[in-house]
Amino acid sequence: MQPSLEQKLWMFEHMVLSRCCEEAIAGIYFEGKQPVFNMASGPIPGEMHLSDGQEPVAVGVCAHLDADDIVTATHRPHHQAIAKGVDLDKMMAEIFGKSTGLSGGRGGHMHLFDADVNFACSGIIAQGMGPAVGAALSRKMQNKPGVAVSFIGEGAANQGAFHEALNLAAVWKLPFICVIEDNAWGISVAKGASTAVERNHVRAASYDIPGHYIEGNDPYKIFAVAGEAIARARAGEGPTLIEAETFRLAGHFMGDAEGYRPEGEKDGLFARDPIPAMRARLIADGDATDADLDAIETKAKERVDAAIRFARESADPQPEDALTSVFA
Amino acid sequence: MQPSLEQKLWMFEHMVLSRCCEEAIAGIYFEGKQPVFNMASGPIPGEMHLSDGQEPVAVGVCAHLDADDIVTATHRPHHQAIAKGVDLDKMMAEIFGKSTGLSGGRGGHMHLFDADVNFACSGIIAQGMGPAVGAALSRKMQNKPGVAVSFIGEGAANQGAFHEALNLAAVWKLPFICVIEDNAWGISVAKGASTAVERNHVRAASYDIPGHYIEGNDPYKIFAVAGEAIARARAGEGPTLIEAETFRLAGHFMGDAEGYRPEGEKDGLFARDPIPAMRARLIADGDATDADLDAIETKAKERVDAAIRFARESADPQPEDALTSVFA
Amino acid sequence: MTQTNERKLTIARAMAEAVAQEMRTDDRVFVMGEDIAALGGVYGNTRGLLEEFGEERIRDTPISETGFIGAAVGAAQDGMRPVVELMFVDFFGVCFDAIYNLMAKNIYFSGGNVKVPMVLMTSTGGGYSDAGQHSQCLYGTFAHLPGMKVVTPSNAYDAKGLMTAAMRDDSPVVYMFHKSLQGMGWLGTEAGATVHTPEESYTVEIGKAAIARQGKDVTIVSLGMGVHNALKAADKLSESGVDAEVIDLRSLVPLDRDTIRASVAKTGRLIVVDEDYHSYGVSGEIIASVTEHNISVLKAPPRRITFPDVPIPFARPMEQYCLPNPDKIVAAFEEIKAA
Amino acid sequence: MTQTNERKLTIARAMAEAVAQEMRTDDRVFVMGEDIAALGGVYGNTRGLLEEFGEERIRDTPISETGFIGAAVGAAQDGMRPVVELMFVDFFGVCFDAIYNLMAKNIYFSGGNVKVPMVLMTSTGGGYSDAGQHSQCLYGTFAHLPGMKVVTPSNAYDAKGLMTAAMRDDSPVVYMFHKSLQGMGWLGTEAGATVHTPEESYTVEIGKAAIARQGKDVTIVSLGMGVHNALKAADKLSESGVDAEVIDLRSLVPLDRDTIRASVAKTGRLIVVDEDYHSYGVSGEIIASVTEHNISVLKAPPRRITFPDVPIPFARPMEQYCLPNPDKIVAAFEEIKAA
Ligand SMILES: Cc1ncc(C[n+]2csc(CCOP(=O)(O)OP(=O)(O)O)c2C)c(N)n1
Ligand SMILES: Cc1ncc(C[n+]2csc(CCOP(=O)(O)OP(=O)(O)O)c2C)c(N)n1
Ligand SMILES: [Mg+2]
Ligand SMILES: [Mg+2]
Repeated sequence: MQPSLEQKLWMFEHMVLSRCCEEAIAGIYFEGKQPVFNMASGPIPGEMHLSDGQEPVAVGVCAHLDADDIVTATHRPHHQAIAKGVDLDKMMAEIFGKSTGLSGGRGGHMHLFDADVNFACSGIIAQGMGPAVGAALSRKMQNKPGVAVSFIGEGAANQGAFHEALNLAAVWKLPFICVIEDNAWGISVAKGASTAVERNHVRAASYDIPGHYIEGNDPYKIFAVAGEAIARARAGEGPTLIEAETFRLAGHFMGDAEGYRPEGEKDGLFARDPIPAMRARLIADGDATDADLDAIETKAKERVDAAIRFARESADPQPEDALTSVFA
Repeated sequence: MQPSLEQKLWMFEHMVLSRCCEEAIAGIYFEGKQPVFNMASGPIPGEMHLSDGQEPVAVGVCAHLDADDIVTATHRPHHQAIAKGVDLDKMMAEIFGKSTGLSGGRGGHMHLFDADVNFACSGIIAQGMGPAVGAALSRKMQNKPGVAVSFIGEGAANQGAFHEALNLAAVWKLPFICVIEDNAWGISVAKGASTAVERNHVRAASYDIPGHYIEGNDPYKIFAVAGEAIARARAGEGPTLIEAETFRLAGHFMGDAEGYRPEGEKDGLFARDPIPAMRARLIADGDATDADLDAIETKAKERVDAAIRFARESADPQPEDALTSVFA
Repeated sequence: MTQTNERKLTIARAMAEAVAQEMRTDDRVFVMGEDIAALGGVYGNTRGLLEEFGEERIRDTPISETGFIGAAVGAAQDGMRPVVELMFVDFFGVCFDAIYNLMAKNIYFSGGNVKVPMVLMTSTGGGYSDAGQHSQCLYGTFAHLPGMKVVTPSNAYDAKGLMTAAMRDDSPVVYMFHKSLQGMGWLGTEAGATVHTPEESYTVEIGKAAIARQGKDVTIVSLGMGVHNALKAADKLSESGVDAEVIDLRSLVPLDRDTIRASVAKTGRLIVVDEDYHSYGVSGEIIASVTEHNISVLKAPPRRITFPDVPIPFARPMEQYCLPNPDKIVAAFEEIKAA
Repeated sequence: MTQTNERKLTIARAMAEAVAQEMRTDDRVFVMGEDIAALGGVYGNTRGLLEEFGEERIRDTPISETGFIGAAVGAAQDGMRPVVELMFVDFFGVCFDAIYNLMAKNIYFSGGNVKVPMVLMTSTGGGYSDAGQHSQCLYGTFAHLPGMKVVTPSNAYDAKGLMTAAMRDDSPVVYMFHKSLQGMGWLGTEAGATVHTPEESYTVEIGKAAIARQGKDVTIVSLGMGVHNALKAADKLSESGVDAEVIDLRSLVPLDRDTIRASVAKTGRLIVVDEDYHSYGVSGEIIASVTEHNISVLKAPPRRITFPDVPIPFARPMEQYCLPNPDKIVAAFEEIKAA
């Protein structure tokens, strides 16, 4: 399955949009955190897990989804949220902890919930999986269309929830897809030091479901494999496990010096940044001109600037709002 | 790997010993629970999970173990405890809740701990696995001999702990063996309704370790496969996953009417009772005479009677003893 | 007390009836858990449901509590109304993240944009020698953490009404039922739990305590099985002319502090009876809720009859020594009556 | 207070030093957890250990808390003395069975025939906008359940001594350290936590509270970060001539009720400061422990400054509104000083 031109441009646009967000956040994050870095300070306090480099997985999968489909994400959710169509203004406002945010500032960047596009997160490793399986069950029981995709990191594949959720989805033959973003690291722990298999897709055999590994952080390859899996799920043929090779261009969280990384590993990664790579490919394939892509990048920057402006200008929540929305 | 004559007789003896225990317990369990069955009454109160039919797995594996090796068991631990050499008097006294029991009556039948032979249990599904992996780690770190075996049921293979423990043991290449007793049922839930794969040994591929399935509830086959796996572990070659077909001749717990079982399934099972089968085989193979085996059975009955007597005659714990042994 | 067309149900049957009635009128309600289908639940509270509603809506699960409770959260967020069972509350340790970090917090994380209408029902309590991993109450553990309502019925009438209210609530409700009250013969049965239960569907408001017995000399606050111990103690006390008031909390979250405070203001004495562990739990909270409100109402120091801070022992003499019972309650009153 | 050859350490360094000193003299001690080796622990408390002791004894784990904490239990039963880290206490929900049903109960289940000498260290607390799954304290949750000792230091001296005592204990000890006290620049640092810490190895007895400040007008009981809020409140109160006594619990299990009761007997007033959730937790237990012992010592109703029963919000204005602080403590005293 190959992406149409429209789909290629959609993927590029959303990769760029996601990267623009991360770059804007990265800049603002350090406001108020210099000279001494204190996570509690600045317009964006708290932990910040950026997705730079991992955009191809999000867009390659979400290109096949619409608002009715379900996505659950992790502590590193921005690229997936953007690819799923989460409202960018409300998302940015949430990251800033503003009253106009997705949850009015209650959740923050690890807890992006947008009911309009069926997007949810958990900051606990692999704990997005159960809810995604349950949403898939809900659709099956209600005979409603929709697939549920749970994005996790490769480190999450060693968490019990991964095993339980996949077995449950397989036993009940649910429209569920688990997408592992293999960026080779779980904070400072290398995949090889934590995972008994070289590639997690082989674990699909434990659930008698298809498993795929996708090399190269390649949006087109991801699009193709995800498309097949999602079509299978929509056809009622059950779950699929996908592991996609990708990489983390940022630290685990902002402020991470990454002293644990082998010398020079990072330089090699920047050379393989998927966004310039896709840009070059679109041009080489004659799918777009420099001008087309410049326009997309400009539009993305403008869109992100507007979201940042919205977030900055939005009001803080009232302190007492902390006590509301505990129960429905 | 074939069992020696001595090993065959050892296996038969311990299968018989285990069965005698279960039969004695089954009889006594209903004392004080008739005409109305109340689990709280009688000399043996509480839940009672018997191992009738599953003896071949316990003896086939434990024939390769000595007191230094570690075994963790489940809510259904009697056959494994006996095969591992847990003190029968103290074990029976524990089941009766007497002061002379393994833990002075604190644990009961689901919590048999015998430090002398490195035997422990947990009544929580799959939660014996982590401790067994840790004991294996301890031996590796201390350069001490010893393998750790965790017995679980096939239903436990869908619990997160199963996945985490096997991955950890494989990553650290520990002398650990997980033995699944596949009796086809988790209380009232059939394996097929709970497990996405037909046979759990295939799940070994998720940890890049050997996996074996053993059909037929056959003590010799189990002995052979377990022997290889344990030799591998002792040689420092890492963990193995074994699933052995077996069956439950008793209900899940005593008092279980098993209304969920297909008509007549039980009759077929009794016809395949492994103890008469092994008896016939020993004779057919010329390994023993009726007289030899009668002697073993008589000795076993006597041993169990003595244990029962010891348990019955032992003193109850003092009520206030409930407050001791919380901390070391 | 007999009444016209009295209809006594066990708690187990009352729970199953409430679920069945709701399932008939609301397609979104379904039941998930271990052994809840063909077996009808180890404690009988789903008996008959498979026969009426079939495998699609009455689902036995693998032994994967993290998986299926997490799935219930996702199904609830997607418009279903799952009733999910954790067979013994003691097993919460294998799946508590799905309960306290997902089920209990996703409404808040979404700023109220998603609802999590689900019921987590789970069995509690000991007294039948099921030992340290199958006999706990853990009321305090669940009630301490925000985002989940916590109810525990002491009789069939409340059991049915609280279950119906829980299923109709758009927030997660933890429904804790005590094994000794289920009316399963094989667990022994506290007769007082099997009471008249109307056939038609009704609700009992979550968050309102009940005065199980009116009195003026001492307030005995309890929940679940403890209510029956309290009532028995009250009967004994009445023989010596002491008139005890017994409060059945019914709900731990929300906690009906007003009813407790009003009663203690009247009686001047407080005894809390809780089968959960002694420290850092329900008993401390009840005492603090009274004293922080008004220190002068108490004529005597408050007393608590609880399970000591030790794992639950198997052997009958040790377990019974640890459990609350009417005599301990009476003895506690004797200590404080002087004042 | 400066002293001769003062040696100020952060809690993070004090913890690492205690572990290193014990590892030099006891081969059975080793450290397991996520990111505790090359990274030195997200909160710095294992920094330098990998370099000195190597990968065999300083083990990074997969993200498998049930697996490796369960493994620590098995290793402890087999003669090792593991120090295992749960990175954030908030994650207990994925592995609590290994903690509360294995680690905490196996000594009891064995009648004392097995020992479980292990330390579970875990970070607590918020205040830096890490939201509802990375900011909790959960003191009450751990302290409620039997079989595990629970300690939480408020300064480096206690941090080192309690860690050494925990590693030498044959029973499991849960060691809860508050992120804002670690002395990691990036979390902001409570200066009061970084105190003189002797180089030589020493222990602080588990189960003994400390009087962090002597006073006669009100007893402020707290733990961890709350102790520093209490001390700041005491300074403010002293400006208006009020002399507050501050008790640093240091240990929740065992709980030093005698020290608390003696102090309240002296001051007649009690304020409990706890960053954990309000209901069914530490604050209720402290208040109940005082009032059940002697109702007459209190001149005024006890007060508690706690985290309200809501998930921890991300946005700074909301989170700060919920957290205990010195002004709230002072205001609480104003309410009760009249009496
Ligand atoms: C159950 C649990 N354990 C540990 C953590 C702390 N933690 C947050 S992110 C992370 C690494 C996750 O690695 P991976 O799954 O590969 O995702 P990545 O960060 O690489 O995107 C860890 C250990 C957590 N959030 N939840
Ligand atoms: C975590 C957990 N969930 C549920 C239970 C209740 N339970 C006890 S035994 C059992 C069935 C176990 O089946 P299996 O693992 O196949 O062992 P078997 O009983 O067949 O020997 C269940 C569900 C438990 N003890 N622990
Ligand atoms: Mg990763
Ligand atoms: Mg089974």
